[in-house]
Amino acid sequence: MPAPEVVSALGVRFGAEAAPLGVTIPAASLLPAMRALRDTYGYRGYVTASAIERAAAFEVAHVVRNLDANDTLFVRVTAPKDLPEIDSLAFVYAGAEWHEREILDLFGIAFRGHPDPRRILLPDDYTGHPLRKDFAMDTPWGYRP
Amino acid sequence: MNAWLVAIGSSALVLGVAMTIVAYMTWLERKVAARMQNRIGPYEVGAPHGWLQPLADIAKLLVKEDITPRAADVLLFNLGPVLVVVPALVGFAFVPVAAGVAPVDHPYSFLFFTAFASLTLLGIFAAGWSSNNKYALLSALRLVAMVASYEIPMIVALLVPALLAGSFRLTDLVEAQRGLWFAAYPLIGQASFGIFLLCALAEGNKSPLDLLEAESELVAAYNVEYSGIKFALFYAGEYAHTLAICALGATVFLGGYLGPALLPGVVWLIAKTVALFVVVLWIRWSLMRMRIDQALRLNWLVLLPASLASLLAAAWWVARG
Amino acid sequence: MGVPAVSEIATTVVEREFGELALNMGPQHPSTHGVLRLVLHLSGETVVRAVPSIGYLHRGVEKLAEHLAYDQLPPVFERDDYLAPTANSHGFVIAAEALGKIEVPRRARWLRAWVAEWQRVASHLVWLGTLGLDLGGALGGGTTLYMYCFREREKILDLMESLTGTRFHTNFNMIGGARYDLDAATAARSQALAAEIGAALPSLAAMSGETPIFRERTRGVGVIPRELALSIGVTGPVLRGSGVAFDVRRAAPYDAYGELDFEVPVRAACDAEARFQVRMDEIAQSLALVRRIGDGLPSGPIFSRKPLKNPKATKLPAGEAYAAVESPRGELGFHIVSEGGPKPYRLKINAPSFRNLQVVPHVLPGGLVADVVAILGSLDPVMGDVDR
Amino acid sequence: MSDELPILGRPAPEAGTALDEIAEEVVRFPGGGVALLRAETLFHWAQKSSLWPLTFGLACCAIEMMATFAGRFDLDRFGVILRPTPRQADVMIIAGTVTIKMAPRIRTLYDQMAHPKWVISMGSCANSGDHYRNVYSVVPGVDHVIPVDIYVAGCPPTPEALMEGIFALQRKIMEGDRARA
Repeated sequence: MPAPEVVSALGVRFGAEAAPLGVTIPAASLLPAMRALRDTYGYRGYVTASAIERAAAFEVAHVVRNLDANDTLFVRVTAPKDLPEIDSLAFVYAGAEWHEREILDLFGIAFRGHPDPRRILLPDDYTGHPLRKDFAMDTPWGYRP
Repeated sequence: MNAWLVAIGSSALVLGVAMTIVAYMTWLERKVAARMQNRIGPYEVGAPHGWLQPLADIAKLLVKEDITPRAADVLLFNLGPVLVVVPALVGFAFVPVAAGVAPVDHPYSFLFFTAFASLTLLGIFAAGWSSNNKYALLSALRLVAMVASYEIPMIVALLVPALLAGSFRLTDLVEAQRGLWFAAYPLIGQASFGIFLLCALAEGNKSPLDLLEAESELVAAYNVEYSGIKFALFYAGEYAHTLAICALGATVFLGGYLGPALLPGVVWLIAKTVALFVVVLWIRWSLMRMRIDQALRLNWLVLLPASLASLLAAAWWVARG
Repeated sequence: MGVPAVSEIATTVVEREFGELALNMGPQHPSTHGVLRLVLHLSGETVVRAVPSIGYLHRGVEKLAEHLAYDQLPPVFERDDYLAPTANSHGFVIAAEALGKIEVPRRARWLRAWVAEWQRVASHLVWLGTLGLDLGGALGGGTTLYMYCFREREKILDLMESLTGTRFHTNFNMIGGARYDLDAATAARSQALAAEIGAALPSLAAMSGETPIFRERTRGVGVIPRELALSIGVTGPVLRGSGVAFDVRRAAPYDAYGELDFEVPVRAACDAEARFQVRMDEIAQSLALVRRIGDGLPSGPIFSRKPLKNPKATKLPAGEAYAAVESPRGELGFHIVSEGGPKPYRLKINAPSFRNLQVVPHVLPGGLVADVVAILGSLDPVMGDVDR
Repeated sequence: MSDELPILGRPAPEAGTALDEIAEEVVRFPGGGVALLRAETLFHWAQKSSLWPLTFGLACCAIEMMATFAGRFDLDRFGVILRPTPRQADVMIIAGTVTIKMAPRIRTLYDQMAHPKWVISMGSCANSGDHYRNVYSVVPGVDHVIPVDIYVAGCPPTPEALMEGIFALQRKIMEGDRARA
């Protein structure tokens, strides 16, 4: 799906390697890469952000789309498990705000520079991040209102 | 002594008839709405067509728990429903039922009627403000802005028949229509009757202009905090208010008790009132609601000038003789 | 109305500072399309700030998905977007088939498109009915529109019930094909029903779109400029109402949509009325599509794998796949990460309503309280889809 | 689910209706008992035939509830009209999944309703949490939050099932065990 020439251009400018459905970008150059994607390569549509807990680290995949060329690109960033923190894209794509809040809520990955880093789906004073692999399925729902 | 007896007797009669009509107006509204929406409406309660439905609603509301919110202004909160129902019912006392016969026959009965009709808005405002609920507060503020400003074109539109009949006594007004109903007058009659109908919609807060109790925005507006018998009073008060205005419209525009002799005058009056009420229901159940600024623009830019123009035309018509 | 949560206490403090009124359009409200809570900061009737708060229907479907086998998942996903249930299972099924490279017979692909289009009509009818309730109120003209919309929808649900036994959670899609086959009698009824609802459409439009009050309430209200729509990533009729002609059935044709011809209605006005017109045109398009599918339905098997004995039998190879479907609310995508077991390792649902609702804080300020209701109605969010 | 978790749904404080206060005086008069019985039956009949539910839809069951109130199944025939505020509602139909973020709101709305009040739990999500019962954010059954009178099975229950639930509630009111809570 991802356009080959964009993948190679990103590889040259930001040291991105190819990855399933898109590219993996080092965390440091995430913001400039995304701005470049939006302004120069025409990926102006934001689709979604999905986090995956790999064995070694957390991986957040921002999905952006170039509507004219009808091309969807998965831009992946990894963050270490002990200090999970990534730059926030809320000021690059307005759509990223709620998706990042949901990842913070369910995974516990913090986003530097996010305008409103509150929980979005679970009650505000809920402890724990359910979608982590160490969060047992039968954790009692014993949250008292 | 017997003057007192007559007064109490006639007022009891009028009150009884008015309340039963009001109760069955709730049934009629649900039936007309159901027919317009291609469904059946009240049916099982009181077998053939749910004719016991109003009795069931009132009896249930009687035994409901009566809640007064802690933070509410208790006096105004409990006074609200009374302030809505009493003026609405008092209005019925001035409506003439036969030639020269009216429960209260007063040279200015027309002015009394319109004065009492606008008193109900005071009650709704008291209820909205005192129940200390943001939704009720918003609806009370909307009330002052919208419904109070719809009073003016209504009263100007009502002045046209008074001008044509040359008196403020409702019985004279009806007598003057013996030849030709005021609504049937060429241009002036239709214009003022139309304006009156629109303002009646706003006053009884029916659909295109029911910003007062806009469920989808303000939950049930001023009667958010009311339950049990107080809500029953509001429910009845709203219908009584609309019915009173329809009665006024029937008396002033459609020749109250005038009609071919085969039926007594009172039956004609009730028939015309209910017919006008069904027209209001028809409009209510088919149109969407207007936004508050559109409603106010309609009132100040369209209705008021139109009603003043019809008044001037009526004055010219009377002057020309 | 609710117990003051942490964020709510914050709003009451804000209220005193700016002298606004913080109105809590709480989770239980006649016109918030389910359990969405909207804290509106009003000065007078105009909205100064809108803070939506969601999560009141968060059922943790993505966590649940990691503990269920692949063939147990379609019925669970159908409860997400409950106005067009088969769209969810459809999306998941084509993503799983892309990941496992499972071939689907042509007749099954056409049947999936047939159910998807019928549920699009049913979903848009519910949208039109609730839009009527919002703009007209429960005791007014809106209810009449709501009744007529639901009368048409009941006919569609009867058709689905006669074919699959349930009214709208039909469990029609399975990995590898469809569960029910369309017999001749139901196909004929479907063609007749498409014509019948097509005939009823003008009266619905006359009751809503053409009345001056409705036009007054929706024209120029809730304008989402093209740039904001792209940056936030709104999708479906909301995006097509802002002049962007993006439709997953056209951009990434799946199942039978490659072989079917249909137009994608687009409006450039970006306001609530444009979105209204896009959805009304879509109903007409879907009815025409259903008729075309009914005529050209190829024959053949409807399931490409052995009959399912044990749900844990389906094992998908390790890898990742993303596939999307055009649900009535927009692009509904499934991103499946699998490590070769019978259960997905991670599954992300890209819900359209979640993205459409993100526009609310940007678009509401400046309008009146009555506009809030019109804008929410034009976005048509389904809370099961938002909270997952 | 471990059992030591205190049950949320403590029944509402026992507050009688207006009928109770009158009942003590009426019975003292000769023939008062019979009159009271007749009055009680009348008021039960009234409560039965004018059940006003609170508009309270959560998930898919809410769409089926709306279909039940629409033209074809038309609950208006039985005197059932929707009331938006808890103060004027008699019955609360819980239609959909109860989540932990929604539970305190349901509890508050239930407390705000005027006595006598009833609860119909519609759909298996409200009855027992259905296939979401092991999920971290779902309350397995609304009877953990508020006392329930009638359970309607189904996912979602067809409009006929919901109507049968309402008839069951009407029979329960008419049976005469004075309106609960």
